[in-house]
Amino acid sequence: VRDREPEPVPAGTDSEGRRIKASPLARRMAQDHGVDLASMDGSGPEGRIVRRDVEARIEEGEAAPAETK
Amino acid sequence: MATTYDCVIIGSGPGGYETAIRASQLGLKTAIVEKNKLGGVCLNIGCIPTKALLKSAEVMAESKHISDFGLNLEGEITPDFPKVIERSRGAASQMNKGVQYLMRKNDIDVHYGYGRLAGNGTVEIVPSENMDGEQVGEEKTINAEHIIIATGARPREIPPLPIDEDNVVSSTGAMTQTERPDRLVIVGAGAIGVEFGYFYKHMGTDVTIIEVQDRIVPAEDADVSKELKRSFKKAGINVMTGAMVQGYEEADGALKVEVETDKGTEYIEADQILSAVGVVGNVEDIGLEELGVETNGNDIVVDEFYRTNVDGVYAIGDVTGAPWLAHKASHEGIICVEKIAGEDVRPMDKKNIPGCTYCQPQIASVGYTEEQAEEAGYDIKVGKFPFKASGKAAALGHNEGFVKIIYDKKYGELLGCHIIGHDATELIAEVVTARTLETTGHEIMEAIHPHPTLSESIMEATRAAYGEPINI
Amino acid sequence: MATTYDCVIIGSGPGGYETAIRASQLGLKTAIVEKNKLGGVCLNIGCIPTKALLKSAEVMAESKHISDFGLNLEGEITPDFPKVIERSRGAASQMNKGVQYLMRKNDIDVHYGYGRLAGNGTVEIVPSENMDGEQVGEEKTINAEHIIIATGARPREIPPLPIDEDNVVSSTGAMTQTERPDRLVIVGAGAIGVEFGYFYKHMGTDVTIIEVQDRIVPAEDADVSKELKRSFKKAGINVMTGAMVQGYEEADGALKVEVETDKGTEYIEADQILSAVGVVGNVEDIGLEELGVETNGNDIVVDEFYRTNVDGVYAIGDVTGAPWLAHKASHEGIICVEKIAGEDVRPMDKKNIPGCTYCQPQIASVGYTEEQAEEAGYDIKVGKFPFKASGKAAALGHNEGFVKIIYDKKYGELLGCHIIGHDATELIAEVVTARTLETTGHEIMEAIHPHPTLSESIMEATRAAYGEPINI
Ligand SMILES: Cc1cc2nc3c(=O)[nH]c(=O)nc-3n(C[C@H](O)[C@H](O)[C@H](O)COP(=O)(O)OP(=O)(O)OC[C@H]3O[C@@H](n4cnc5c(N)ncnc54)[C@H](O)[C@@H]3O)c2cc1C
Ligand SMILES: Cc1cc2nc3c(=O)[nH]c(=O)nc-3n(C[C@H](O)[C@H](O)[C@H](O)COP(=O)(O)OP(=O)(O)OC[C@H]3O[C@@H](n4cnc5c(N)ncnc54)[C@H](O)[C@@H]3O)c2cc1C
Repeated sequence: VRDREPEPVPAGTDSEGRRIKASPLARRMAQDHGVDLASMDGSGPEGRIVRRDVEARIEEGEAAPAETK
Repeated sequence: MATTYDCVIIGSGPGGYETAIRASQLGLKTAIVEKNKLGGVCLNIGCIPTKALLKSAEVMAESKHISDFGLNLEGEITPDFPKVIERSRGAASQMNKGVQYLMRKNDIDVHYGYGRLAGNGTVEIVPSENMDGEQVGEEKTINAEHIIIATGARPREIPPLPIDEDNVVSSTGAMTQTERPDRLVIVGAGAIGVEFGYFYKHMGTDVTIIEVQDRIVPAEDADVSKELKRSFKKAGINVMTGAMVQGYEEADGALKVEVETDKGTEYIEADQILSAVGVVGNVEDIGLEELGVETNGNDIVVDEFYRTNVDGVYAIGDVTGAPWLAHKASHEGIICVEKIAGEDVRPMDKKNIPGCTYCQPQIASVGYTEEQAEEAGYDIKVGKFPFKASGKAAALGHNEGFVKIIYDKKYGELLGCHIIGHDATELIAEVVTARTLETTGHEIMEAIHPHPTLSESIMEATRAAYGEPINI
Repeated sequence: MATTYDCVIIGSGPGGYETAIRASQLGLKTAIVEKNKLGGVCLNIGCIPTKALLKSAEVMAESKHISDFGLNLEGEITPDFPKVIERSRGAASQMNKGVQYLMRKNDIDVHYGYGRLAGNGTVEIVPSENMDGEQVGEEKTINAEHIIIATGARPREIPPLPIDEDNVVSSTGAMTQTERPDRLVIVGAGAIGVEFGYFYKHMGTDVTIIEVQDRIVPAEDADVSKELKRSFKKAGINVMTGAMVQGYEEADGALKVEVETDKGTEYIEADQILSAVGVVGNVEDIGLEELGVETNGNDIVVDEFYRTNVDGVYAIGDVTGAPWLAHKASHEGIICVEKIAGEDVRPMDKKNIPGCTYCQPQIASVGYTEEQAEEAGYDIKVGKFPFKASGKAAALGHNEGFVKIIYDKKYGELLGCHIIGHDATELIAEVVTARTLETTGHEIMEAIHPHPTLSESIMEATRAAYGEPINI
């Protein structure tokens, strides 16, 4: 019986090929909610994207209906 | 004229003194007011001296198994109780001196005496008596833009057991008295209660621990309580749960302790009772009512940056409520003062405050218990690794206990970890840091834990949670 | 007919047996070939039995200071050397039985005997003799799509000191012999050399450690070497650095060891010599040349997923070269087999492999030393926290050593950490995991380390590196 889920989400890169600094949990949540990490700033040390940043983005997304985007 | 500071801190426990150092580093002119001794409960009558006592108990416990290690003991090892106490006092006084040095080094003015808020940024100080019975301080007034209350907490007293530090001792009496009771009843099976239970047992005392809830260390995961109970039974420590102490009577030089259990009223003979039923914040007579500082029972109410409802008045540490832990106090203080200094700070995640218990086997935990995780609505996966399967534990001859670790199924978040066993209190730091870094189980499995160590068990428990156990 | 497997692993050390378990979990039909005993060097004649010996030595060492803990010892504690060895053998055999159980539990076929690659996915097995002198295995051939070589390494022999396990012993002899030499010369001051030095000293042997480089534990940060040397001197262990053993002569029942130093040739009298000058991979006579598997000296050459240049042939663990560590072997094996099974795996970051030494004070480190970080061109900030300033260390009575931590100035990356002191081997896991999670110093400072613990020292050292020291 294997329970590998959820798979780890590798660190992505931005449009200039730089590695996006984000915590494993933030990466995982972003993938799940279709949040683009390349488009956001992190509030963690050295600009690391952490869970609260992704959560804030998810909330924003839910507040603003998709068609107005 | 009254000296004016940027920041005055009332109380020099781990909350107060570390905050003072950080404040001074940040360029704030800082003073501390202390009515007793630098270092507060933690250094003088809390964390440090108890851990010194427990080390003596551990060596005693291990000495009973000395032949297991292939060593011959001709004769006997026995505790010299007053010396054990003396050593502990020595450790406390060494740390106290350390704080004195740190205050000088960091240019922090120390005002001994009892401090009281007098409004408009003023603190009134009056002389007080310290724990050695010495009169300290003098009457004066100091001013500050920012006043941080770090007055800590004191042992809670319950009506059936008035503390007289003779028949009924608090933790303070239990760690400073040089006469050892032959029979000790401990009321309360939290960290302090079980630590003293372990200590006195190995000093030769007959120990009974009475807990009103249905399990010992009730703040811990239920599996941990079960394991500790088993271990204590093996060590010959009596444990009564679901039992309420009603009071005691003194007769024929002994105490008859009345205990209510499911089965009715029982009486236990003892020579002393240790009341270890928690602590209450020191909120009285420090000017809170006069200034209108909001409290909730014995806790000062603060926001995420430790600001009270009154401008310029802050509170940190034990006086702000649970969990009553030294590292909570110091981290709160540092956040508080960094915010005051205008640094970019993040509030503390209370779920990242670990709790430790230093009897053997030790207990350490952080985050959600299994029950809490389920109540919070998480869909969880749980892994457990017993130290019986650890090579290092076998080599050390300490294979009691386990690591239990809890992950969220959806994102793989590490929700909680509960360790009981040798060195648990050192092992938990990895989990605290990993949670701070928002780990998932994968990174814990990927991290190359050195072999052979007990810390590998955290990795092994994680593998078990993910359905990929290796060494079980 | 030959049985056919998906995966056959030659060698059942921590590399081989953990890999086999993971392979089986991943649905691969798996077998292991072992010429000696399950568990390899690590469990039978390496990590585990040495740590058991060291625990006996530690208890001996602590017993000498038993009155420091307020305990009275009437009489004396003395080592019963054969019993100390027996206990260690017991720990090894317990772990070996554990692996036998794990093989059954995970449906892994164990083929005893000497294995050799015969091309086209075939492994030829012939009977062999195990360390107890028993004949094991029978002649047979098995097939597999994937063959993983995990044959490990053996002690390196140098010309002046041919190992006869009598005058000159290897680590194997030193940990299994039941007679203790009165005077022991140890050649090589790496982890194994200093561990045996500490062990034999506390068993009552007069120990001299000879190291050709200019400091002991030369793979560690230079500050660590200095601290260990000081501690060993205090313990009465003789240390000679920059010294080369030329050979020895047997005369009058004693050995005269010839050592070349700066000052010329010296002679040391001893009863036994322990050669601890490293290990070499077991690459001989397993069919590598016949198949054309590339080697570099005694290391099999592999890529980041442990594939050799020959299709279907992999190699992991000690046989692939430095660092020769159990946890490196097992992590490599798991990566190798997960890749084979088509999992999404990331290569190992070799800078994240911690190294541990289990004498007292213990040593543990991961990442760059100060020297290496500078050589790599980093602009660094370094923090150091001595255990003398730790409350837990004071309580334990173990305040030797320090935590040294190195950060990159530019990004705050945790480049390396070097711990010498009590429990160092458990403390390092936090740093390994933090590095795996790509921490900066901020998260280490933010993580609420429980008080009082030694692990706090990692946070304190970090604060020192950032110029914000609290408790120093
Ligand atoms: C027996 C025991 C063992 C413990 N073990 C641990 C442990 O292992 N780990 C752990 O984390 N925690 C432990 N604790 C709890 C820990 O001691 C407290 O959480 C910690 O000391 C709280 O720090 P603080 O700075 O908030 O207050 P305190 O340490 O209580 O310090 C408050 C200080 O303020 C002073 N003060 C109070 N009122 C005034 C006033 N009006 N004017 C001037 N000065 C004043 C007091 O004299 C005192 O020095 C233990 C506690 C006890 C009792
Ligand atoms: C004294 C000592 C102490 C050590 N302490 C530590 C420590 O504390 N921590 C640590 O991480 N490392 C330690 N090590 C190193 C550690 O033991 C090795 O790194 C580890 O065992 C390597 O694992 P492995 O699986 O690669 O090989 P090994 O453990 O060497 O296993 C190889 C196995 O392959 C078998 N084999 C070899 N050739 C064949 C063949 N042709 N056919 C069938 N079977 C074969 C061998 O019999 C053996 O069982 C120590 C080593 C020694 C000697």
